[in-house]
This record gives sequence, structure tokens and C-alpha cells, in this order.
Amino acid sequence: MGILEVQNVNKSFGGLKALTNVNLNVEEGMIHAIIGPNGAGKSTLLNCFVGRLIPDTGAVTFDGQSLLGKKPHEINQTGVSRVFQTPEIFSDLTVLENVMIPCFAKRDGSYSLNAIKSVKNEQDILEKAEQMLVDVDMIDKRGMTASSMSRGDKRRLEMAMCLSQDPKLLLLDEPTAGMARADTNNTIALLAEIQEKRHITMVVIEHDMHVVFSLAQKISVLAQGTVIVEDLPENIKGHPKVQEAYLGGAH
Amino acid sequence: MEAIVLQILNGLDKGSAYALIALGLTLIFGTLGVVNFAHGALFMIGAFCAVTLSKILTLSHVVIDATKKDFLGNPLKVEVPYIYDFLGESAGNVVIDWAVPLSILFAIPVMILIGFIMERGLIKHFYKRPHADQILVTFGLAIVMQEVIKYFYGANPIPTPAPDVFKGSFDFGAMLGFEANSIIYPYWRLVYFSFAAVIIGGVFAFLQFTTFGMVVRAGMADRETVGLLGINIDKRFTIMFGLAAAVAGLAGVMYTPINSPNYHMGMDFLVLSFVVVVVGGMGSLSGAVLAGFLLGILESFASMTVVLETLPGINQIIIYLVAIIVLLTRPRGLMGKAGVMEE
Amino acid sequence: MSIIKPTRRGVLRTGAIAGAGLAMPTIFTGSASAYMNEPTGSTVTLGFNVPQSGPYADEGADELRAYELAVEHLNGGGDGGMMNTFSSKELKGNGILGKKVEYVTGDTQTKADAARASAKSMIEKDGAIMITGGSSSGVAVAVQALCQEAGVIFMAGLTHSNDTTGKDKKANGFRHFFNSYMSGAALAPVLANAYGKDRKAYHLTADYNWGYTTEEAVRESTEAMGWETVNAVKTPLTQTDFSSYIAPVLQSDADVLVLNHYGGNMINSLTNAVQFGLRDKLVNGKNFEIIVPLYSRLMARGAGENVKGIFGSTNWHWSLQDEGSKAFVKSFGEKYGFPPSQAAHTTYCQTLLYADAAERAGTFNPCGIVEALEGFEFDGLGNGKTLYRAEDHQCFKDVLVVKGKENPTSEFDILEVVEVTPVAQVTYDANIAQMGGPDATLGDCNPGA
Amino acid sequence: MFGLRKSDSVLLLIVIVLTLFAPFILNPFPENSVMAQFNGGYPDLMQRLVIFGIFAIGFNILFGLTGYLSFGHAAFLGVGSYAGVWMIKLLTLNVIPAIIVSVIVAGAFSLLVGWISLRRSGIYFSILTLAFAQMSYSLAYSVLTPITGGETGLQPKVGDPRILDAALEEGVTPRANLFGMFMNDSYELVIGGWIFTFNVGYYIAAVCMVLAFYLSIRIFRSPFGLMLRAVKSNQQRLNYTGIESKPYTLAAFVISGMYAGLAGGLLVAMDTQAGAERMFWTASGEVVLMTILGGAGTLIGPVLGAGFIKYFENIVSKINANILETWFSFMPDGVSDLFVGLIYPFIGKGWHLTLGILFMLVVIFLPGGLVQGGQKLAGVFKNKKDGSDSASGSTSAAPAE
Repeated sequence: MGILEVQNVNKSFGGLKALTNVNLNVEEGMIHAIIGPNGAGKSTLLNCFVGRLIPDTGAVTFDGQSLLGKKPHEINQTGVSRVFQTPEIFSDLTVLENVMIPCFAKRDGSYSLNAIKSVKNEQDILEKAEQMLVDVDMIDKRGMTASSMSRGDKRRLEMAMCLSQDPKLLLLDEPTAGMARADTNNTIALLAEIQEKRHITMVVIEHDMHVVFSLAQKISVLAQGTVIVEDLPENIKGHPKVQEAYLGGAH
Repeated sequence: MEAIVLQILNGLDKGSAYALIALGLTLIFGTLGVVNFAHGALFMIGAFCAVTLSKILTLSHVVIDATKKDFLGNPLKVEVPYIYDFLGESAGNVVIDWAVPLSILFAIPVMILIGFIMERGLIKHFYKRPHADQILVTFGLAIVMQEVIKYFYGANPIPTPAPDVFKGSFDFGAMLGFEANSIIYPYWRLVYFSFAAVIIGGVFAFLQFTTFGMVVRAGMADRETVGLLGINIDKRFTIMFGLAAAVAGLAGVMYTPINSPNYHMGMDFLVLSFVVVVVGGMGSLSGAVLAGFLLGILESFASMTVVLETLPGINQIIIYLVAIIVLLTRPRGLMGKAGVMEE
Repeated sequence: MSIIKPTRRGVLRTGAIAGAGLAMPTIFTGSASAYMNEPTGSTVTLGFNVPQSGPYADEGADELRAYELAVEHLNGGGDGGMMNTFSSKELKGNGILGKKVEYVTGDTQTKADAARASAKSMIEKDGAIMITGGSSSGVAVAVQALCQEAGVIFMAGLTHSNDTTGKDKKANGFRHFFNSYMSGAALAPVLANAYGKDRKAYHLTADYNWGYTTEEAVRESTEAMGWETVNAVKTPLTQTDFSSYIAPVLQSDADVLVLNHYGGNMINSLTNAVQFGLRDKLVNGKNFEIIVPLYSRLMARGAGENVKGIFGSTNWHWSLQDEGSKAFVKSFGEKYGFPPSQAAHTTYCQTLLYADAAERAGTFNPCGIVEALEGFEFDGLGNGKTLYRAEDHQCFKDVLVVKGKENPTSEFDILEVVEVTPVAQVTYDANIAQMGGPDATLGDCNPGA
Repeated sequence: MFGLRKSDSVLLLIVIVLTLFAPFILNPFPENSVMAQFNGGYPDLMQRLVIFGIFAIGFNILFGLTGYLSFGHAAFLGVGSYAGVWMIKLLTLNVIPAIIVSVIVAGAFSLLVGWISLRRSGIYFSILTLAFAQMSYSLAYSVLTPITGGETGLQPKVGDPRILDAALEEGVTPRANLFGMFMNDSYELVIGGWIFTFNVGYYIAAVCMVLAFYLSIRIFRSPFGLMLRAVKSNQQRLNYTGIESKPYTLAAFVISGMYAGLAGGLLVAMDTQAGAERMFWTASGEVVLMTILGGAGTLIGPVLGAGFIKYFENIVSKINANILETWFSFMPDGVSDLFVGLIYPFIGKGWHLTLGILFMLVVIFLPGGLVQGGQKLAGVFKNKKDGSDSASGSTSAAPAE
């Protein structure tokens, strides 16, 4: 039994079939990569995990409970966090405030009318958020407005925000897209470190095979809306089906 | 049955005015991303183009008529329009009589010019500013335009009648086989409706069949990409603003015989046209036109005695009620696109 | 050097006296002066509260012209206008009670809130002893209540709703203008004469208080003449295009349309009705007719030629040939170059009436003024013999029935007087239901101190 | 102090001092001087300044923090006013029940409107709120006349029940009071040529405003306030962070609706009359303008904006040609006529024109509102070398959609 199980998920937009009978099994503590050519349905699949899209048929279970029909914030409260392709952060707020918000969400749940207390008196939240910033090496930027940072820092901040919730499952949508090689390597190191220290299950969508093969412990290959192979990294490289999918061999 | 046909006719007419203003608002919003609260004022300025032209045509010199007395008992000063001197009295009268239709020719360059000046001088600095700032600055501009008109023309409505040939009304009742007089419709309103239809058709054709229009439509869909293609979209957008101003202005010119124009007529229309735009769906031209006619017709139906007897006061709120229902059932209005103006 | 003077506005403000201290609030309220804003210097301040922005701005501007003229005359300037024809001869052109008349102005915006704010500012800041003006009944009723509370006199401007001196009448408030009831009573016989007693009327009524009272008044008096009311439809105040209300009129059996609209509503509904060709139609074998119960010449201009031949009523018209009217038109026309409107006339009269009452009472004390005005009979102000009735502070005078002129000679020559309905015919009992019944009372005069 | 950080305490103290000494500050000119026209220190205007300050502070909690632009907030003020007058008519002339009930009724109404309107965002939300407000206005003006008084508004009458009060003496006009202190009672302090008016009603309203301001600081600095700012910044991220934004926005909506109700209740306490015009869309627009003009999202901005607009409406509109002539009477005739002619279009009946021009100038040159103007000024005085810094600091330009 994996922590995230996807069974026979179908999703179509109008006449277009985006996902066909997708099955996926993510085991706890693993870094599971989903790869595939453009338009294979990777993002659609990820969106089905977080409640942004609802599959037409099929089941998505996380940690024993179904995620179908749950709203994004409810799914997050079960322990699923997501990093976006373009960093989704609170750009008008400071770096510290960005990290405090998930800490509040973790502590207070999805809603709490905390209208009279002052933020600066919330010692536990402040400590936790600052510790998180230390962990990702951003503590010196705590007072900066998030929008004024570099793209790499925004990504790092977004990751810090997700991690500060102690998620059970971290979804990463092309975490290194558009990054320079050095930044990419930093990110790989960061993710590896997180996995080592916190044992968080991760699902990574990635184009960069260097990243995939440096991190993934298991790989699913998606092509034309369906999983064609799910296997260990070493078995994926030479797999004929994968080559066919990527190189567009004759059907 | 007659009553329903009648109210549809009335609704089409009211809808024409809504649709024309909403069309211009949507053009500006769709292309420039600017919420233009001064659009109602442009409609009003258009109406005052007609007033101005008829004032110009009736510019007069004074002839003293000693046989009559004015209210103080002094000899009556009779004003004789200069145009009589140029064209003679009868031809002069014909020209004065046709002042409103003639104003179309006068209004088009004036409105386009005003549109250009507004866009280049003010609006273009607000493309990147939040919508709230756009609303505030265009609202300020609308107040200024209104007050300038009020300063020169006063607050009272100014009668600007249609040419004599269009006086009176057409008997649809007899034509459609109902009782005579059961469905009558003023000629000028028929003119207004047809005029609106032509303008709307013209704008759509312009956007659909010209290269200019294609680029603008592409710009409405995705401004950045079009910018990347190396096309100078800004210049086209200036022209679009001028066009939208002209559409609003023409709507105003032709509206003057229906209701005498006054300086605040633009504000009266502004809020309703915003409701129309939003009900139609932000950024959708066809949505704006559709919603304009729809709300016009519904407003007419709500004023029927039968309806009022069952739901007193429904005529006061029908447009807003429909807006609420539409927005709750269709999140982005009738024909709106996702993601527009939702941030 | 200072003194804390715990009083309301307008009290003696003598120079600095030694000593300062904190005062307890309740001890000092009231009593330090005889009445609110008692003028202590050589001048007295009046507050002219008229619409300067919004749709009635032109009417407000005309009221303001009349006020300025009245002040000029009271202070001895100009030709004296109607002061010379006024039956009471107390006014000498030396101000009021020897004090020079000064004035402050405010903008009502034709909104009750804004009107009260500007009236309060005149009372509190400028020390106005009397507030006057306005161009709608909503504003008049709101400001009248304020003046009652504050303890100053309110001389209503243009307000035609029954409520001003009916349901919402106040001891400190006075109205010279006529009202809906009088319009109805004056119009009905003229209409019956012109159009016959067998008519079917269709009412379009502006959906607010004034509309209701006017519809009620016209209905009652025309039905008493034998007319039948086939339908009465309420139209929103904010309506600009009345086509959807006008068009169904012909489908009903009606042969008369009564437009209980004022100002912009009236212009638009009348224009629309004429556009639809209602007046060219024959219904029940009779010419279709339109009636506008309350005419305003200023606003009627906006309807252009559409007013021709349409009956209505008005408080006063510049073409009247009595001595008072002639004198007023002359001094107004010479100063401004055009004839005054009925709004200008009523506000001019109100200013003179107030000044005269103060002279006769020998004080500016509102209670003295009330006493002087109640039951006051006068003449020479353009409306013939007039009575300020004590029971409701409403002026009773002849009412003019007018008709849109067929061949106007100038842009001011829009209406012609067809009949002067004698006052007896428009007089009513103060307790009738239309006026709020016996429950409506004036209360006591409030001097504010 | 008061559980606030230092800069906020200073701001609060400044506001307290300003409101406390407003009778002095607003009356800087001696009574009979030429400039006395610009004195604003009379009870009605002072009351209005603080009451509309409350209204704008509340509006800013919604708009400034969450970015939801409501175009129908005047409806809550109006509903609060009607509720207040009814309390004065039915219960007692004491203003306390009126004010409390105003807040509650406006809160309940805003809960209903907010619950429906907040299903949409952006301009769709704005139009929904506008639609509710316009419906309230139209109905109050016409069909609901028995409840609202329609055109003539709702006022206390001699014959009202007032079940908690002893009967008034015959003919006495009912006046609102607070335990026997009437709202329009004042003391006048005469110092030389100056007259300063201390008004009971003003100080009641001022106390309410200071409390409202204090509460708004607390809300701004609370975790709740942080969440509201997060809603404005990135609602999607907030949802993916496990937080449901609707309860937050709804709470903010209701809080700001209650502020509007408080303002409405105070308005009728000061002046016992409620008319439908205060719910018209222009009234809703006015509070939007106040907030943006002062500086949306800043603490003090809305108060400044409210003061600016109300002062203008009441002072500039009262200047007439007569007064202008006295100002310039010291000049030779021709010159004074020229000046009068030049200024005349902008004062008195032209005050709207002046207001419109000022709106445009402020938005064009001070995108962050008056607060930004103040910061710029302070920047010039404080440190000339980093003067450019403050200009870009307080605003973020959201790209046009």
C-alpha cells in the first residue's frame, strides 16, 4: 500500500481526453518522479491531487482517505503541499510573513478568527518560521518583500513555506524549470537533504533528466494521458516504450 | 400579446443605448485593460456635440422688432440666425431641422480627437496601475467633463428635436395584424435602433475582417504575445480608444431627440452600462451587446402593469436582480472568459 | 485671557474676561441667550440653502438670484421691487429691525443629507437666524425638521408635496408655495371644462412621496368631476426613458394621460409621450390629452415644443399683470436680463415675508416670528390676497392654471395663464386625510434656547 | 502601549491628540477675519469628519487588506441609519441603543450580502455589491416608504411610542441625547478673536472613532489581518496552504459592514434623520474615493481621505461670489474682477469641478494617496539623499489584466 494511490483516473476536457485510466502508486518516504513529453497530462494529474481538478472517474486516495471532492485547503490540511512551476508566494508580504502563514495554517486549521491578538506575540509561530528560514538559508532576507527577490529565492521561499507545514506529501511541479545549472544543483541538494532529514514523500514532475535521475527512487512515465511504465530509475533509461514515447516512434 | 410585442420593441430601443455604451466600455477594457469610468461622460459629450452644432447653426444676430414688446415692455429683440443670410430662410430652416443627423459628421472627428487626447494624455499612464487607480482617475475626469459642460450649458436639459420627418410614430399594430394603434412606435426610435445595429455591425466587421482588427483581437486575447511579435500594439490601442469614444459619442448624438440631454446623463448611464458589461462578461464584445438588449427588454417587461401588480417595485430593481442571478449562476457573466478581472 | 462660555452658538461673545474654568455640561445648556443665534451686532445673517449642483442647479441658481435681489431691496438698494406693492408697510429699506441683512449660501445637492449638513453649517458656523430655499419636498421636509430642532425659522422654497405643511408640518416652518391638493383642486374644473366630464385618465406617477400626494390630489378632484381613473403606474425616480410606460397607455382605454412627474422626469416622460404620438390619437372619439399637474417654466424649456397646449398648474408666472408681479419682473429683469421663475418668486416673497414678520414682531425670536406670520393676511406679492394659515403654516392664495403656449414669442414665453382659480376653491380643512389627518400637528415653536 | 508596537502607538496617540484638539486645529482663523470662511471647527462638520472617518476605516479593512472592492458599502451605512432612527422612535431618545442596534443590523445585513457576493471575486464581486446597494436604495425610496419614509426620510416624531422614555412635554421636539446631554450642546471658548466650539456630539463620535481606529490597528497587526493581506496577495497560494479564504473575507466584510453601521448609527445620533440618498451608488463611490485618496491599505489614510472630501464638500461649496469679492476687495477694481472671475468657476456651485481635478492630481502624482504625499514630504525633510526611496516603497503596481 502506497501513501498516495491513483486508480483508473480519467479526465477529459470537452472532447479531449487528458488522462486515460491512470494508475499510480507512491510509496511512503520515496521520491517519485513523473516524466513524460509535453502534453502527456502531467500537470493535469497533479491538479487532480490538490483538488484543482476533479477526475471524471477513478479514485485518488491519500493516507487512506479519498481526496476526491475535497477542496484545495482541505486536501492541504490532510498533509499535501504543492510547489508550483512558477513560484506561488505572497508577493506583497515579507519573507518572514510568507513562512508564518503556513505555520498558522498548521496550528490553527483552515480558519481561525484571530483578530485581536498581535502577530508579534505569537512566539511559537515566529520561532518556527525563523527556524525554517535558517534551514533554507534565508534568514538574512526575512524582512524583504517577497516580490523583490530573485526567481531562485522565490522558489526556495515557496519550498520553505511548504516544508514549514511538515507535509506528509510534497508535490513539486518542475522545481528547476528555467534555472541555471548551478541553481539546479543547489535545488537537487536541497531536496535530497530534505528527504534525508525529514523523510517526506515527494512527487516530482520534471523535464530535466539530470534532476530526475539524481533524485528519483521511482519513475512513472506518462504519455498521451496514460502511464506507460512505472519502474525503478535504472530500468527506465533504456526502456523501449519510453524511447518510443519521447522520440515519437511509429505506432 | 400586443403588450409583449410592444415591450420587446421598447426594450430593443433601450437595449441599443446600453449596448452601444457597453460595447465601447468593453473595447477599452478588452484592449487596454482600463476600467473607464469616464465612458458615460463621453456619451454625454457626444450628446452635447449635437447641442453645440444646433447652437452653432442657430447663431443669430439681433433685429429689433418695434411692433412687439418683450417682458419688460421694451421693444422685442428678435434673433435671426446667420444661416438665413447665407441660405435663405427656408433652406436655413431645413438645415437647422436636420441638426441632429448632421451632428454625426461633426461628432465623429470631435470624439475621436477627444479619445486620442484622453488616451495619450492620461489613460496610457495608467495601463500598469491598479484598477482602483484607473477608476479614481477616470471618475475624476468624468466629474471634470460634466462640470465643464454644466458651466457652459447649465444644468437643465436642452431640447434637441429630431427632424420633422421623423416626428410621429409608426403603427406596427396595423402592420402585424393587430388592432390599429395597439402597437405604435416612434419613427426616431426605429432610426435609433437601426443606427445602433449598423454601428454594432460595423464595429464587429471592422474587428473581424480587417488586419487591424485581427491584431486588436489578438491583443485582447493575449497582449504580451502580440507585443512580442514586434507589432506596435500601443498605437493601435490609441486608435481603438478613439473608436470607442466615437461609438459612445454617436450613441449620445442620436439619443438627444429621445431624451433632452443634460450634463449628468452620462452618470445616469454609467452604472447601468457597467452592470451590462459585467452581466455580458468582462472582455466579451458579443456578451456586452447581448446583455444590453437582454436587460433592456427585461426592464421593459418589468414595467408592465400586470407584472407590477404582482411584484410591486420590481421595475426599480429588475436590472440589478438579473445581474445578481446571472452572476451567481454564470460566474463570469453570459459570455465572459476565465481569469479576466478576477484578481 | 480667556473665558469658557458654555452656550450654544450665537450667544453674546463679548471680549475676553479674566478667569477660566471647566464647566459642567448640564448646568449651562439653554438659557444664556433668549433664542438661537440672536443677532447682537449690526447685522443679521440669513441662510440661503439651494441646489447648486445636481439636476435642479438652474432652479437653485434662480432662487439665489431672487434672494440676492431681496437682500438688496431689504437693505435699501435697487428699486425696492415688491416692497413697494406689499400691503404691509413695515419694511423701510434699512435692513431688518435696523440691522443690515447679510447672507450665506449652501448647496443642498437636492439630497436630504447634504441639505441638512449645509443648513447645520449655516446655523452653527455662520449664525444664520433663518434658513430658506430648496427645490424638492424631500429636502424641504428634512430641513424643516432640522430647523424645528435647532430653533430657527425655515421659510420653504419650492416644495409642492402636501406633506411639507401636512403630515410633516412643523411650527418653525412656513410655506408660501402651493401644494398638490391645490393643484388638483384648481385643475379639475378647468379640465372638465376643456375636455369634458366623461374622461378616462391614466396616471404615471413618480415613485416617491411627492408623486403619491400629487396623484392622490389629482385623482380625487378629477374623479369628483366625473372622470374615471383607469390605471395608475409608478415609475422609478431614476428612470430616464419612459417609453415602456408610455407605450401601453394606448392599449388601455384611457383618453387622458396625467404625468405626475417633476423636473427631469417630467421633461423625459412628456417628450416620450409626444414622441409616441399620443396627442395625435383619437380615443373613444375624443382627442387624446396629456396633463402635467405641476409646471416649472424653467424645466419645461427642456421639453421644447412638446409642452404646447398641455395643461398644468403653477404658483406664479411672470406674465401676470398685477402691480406686485410687474414690479418684481421689472426689478429682476433689469438686474439679470430675463424674467424670474416661480421658484425665484416664491423665495423672494418668503424673504420679504420673514423680514416683515420680524419687523412686526419687533424681534428675531422664532416664536415671535411664528406669532406674526400665523394668520397673517397680505396682498401685493403677485398672488392677490393671501393668508398664512395658522393651523398649518400654508399660504392660501389663488392658483394659476396654465397651458403650454402655441406661439411663443421668446424662449421665456412658454406658458400662458388660462385661469386664475380663486383661493376659495383650493382651500381645504387642515385636518383632511390627504394632509395627514388630525394626527399631524405643528408642535410648539422652538426658539432654540 | 495598549498592546501595540511603538510606531502604531505613536500613530494612535497622534490621532487621539488630533481628535481631542480638533476644535482648535480646525478653527485656525479668527472669527471675523477674511479667512474665517475656511474654519471647519463647527459641530456638524467635526462630527461628519470623524463619522466618515469611521466609515472609511471600516471600508479599508475590507478593501485595503483583502483587495475586494465593494461598491455597495453605503447600503450598510443606510441600513444602520434606519435601524438607529427606529430605535430612537420606538425605544428611547438616548443614543446608546440606537448606535448598538445600528451596528448589529448593519452587521446582519452585510453578512447576508457578503455571503452571496463573496462567491465571486474581482469586478464581479464589485457589481454584486453595487446591485444589492442599488436595490436597497431604490426600494427604500419607493416601495418601502412606510418603513423608510421614502423621499422625505425617517425622523422621530412627537407621537412616537419611545417605550423606555417618559412622555415629552406637549409640543416639545424630540431630541437625541446621551443621559441628558443633548448632541448639539456645545461650549464656546473665546480667546481674543478666536472662538472654539466644544460639542458633546462631536466628542461622543470622536471617542467612537478613536476606538474604531484602535481596533483597526489591532486587526491590521493580528494573524487575521495577516491572512487578509495574504488573500489580497495570492488567494490561490492561501488555499494550497490549507486555509479557506471565504470565512476570512466574509469576516472582513461583516466587520467593515459593522463599521459602516456604526457610522450610520452615529450619523442619526448626531442628526436624527435618515434618508435613502445615503445608500445611492455615489455614496458608496464616495467611501471608495476617500480610501484611495487617503491611501488604501494604510492605517491613517482613510481618515485623511474622509476628512479631505468632507471638508471640501462643506467649506468650498459655501464660498459664493459675494465672499470672493470681499477677499479681493483690497485690489483695484479691474484686477479684483479678474481674480474673482478666475476663481469663481471653482468655488460654490463649482466645487465638484475642484474635487474632480484634485482626484486626478492626487492619483496621477501620488499613487499611494495622501499618505504617500506625507511620506514624500517627510522624506524630503528627514533625509535628502534617499528621497527617491519612499516614492516606490508603498505601492505595488498590479499589471492590468
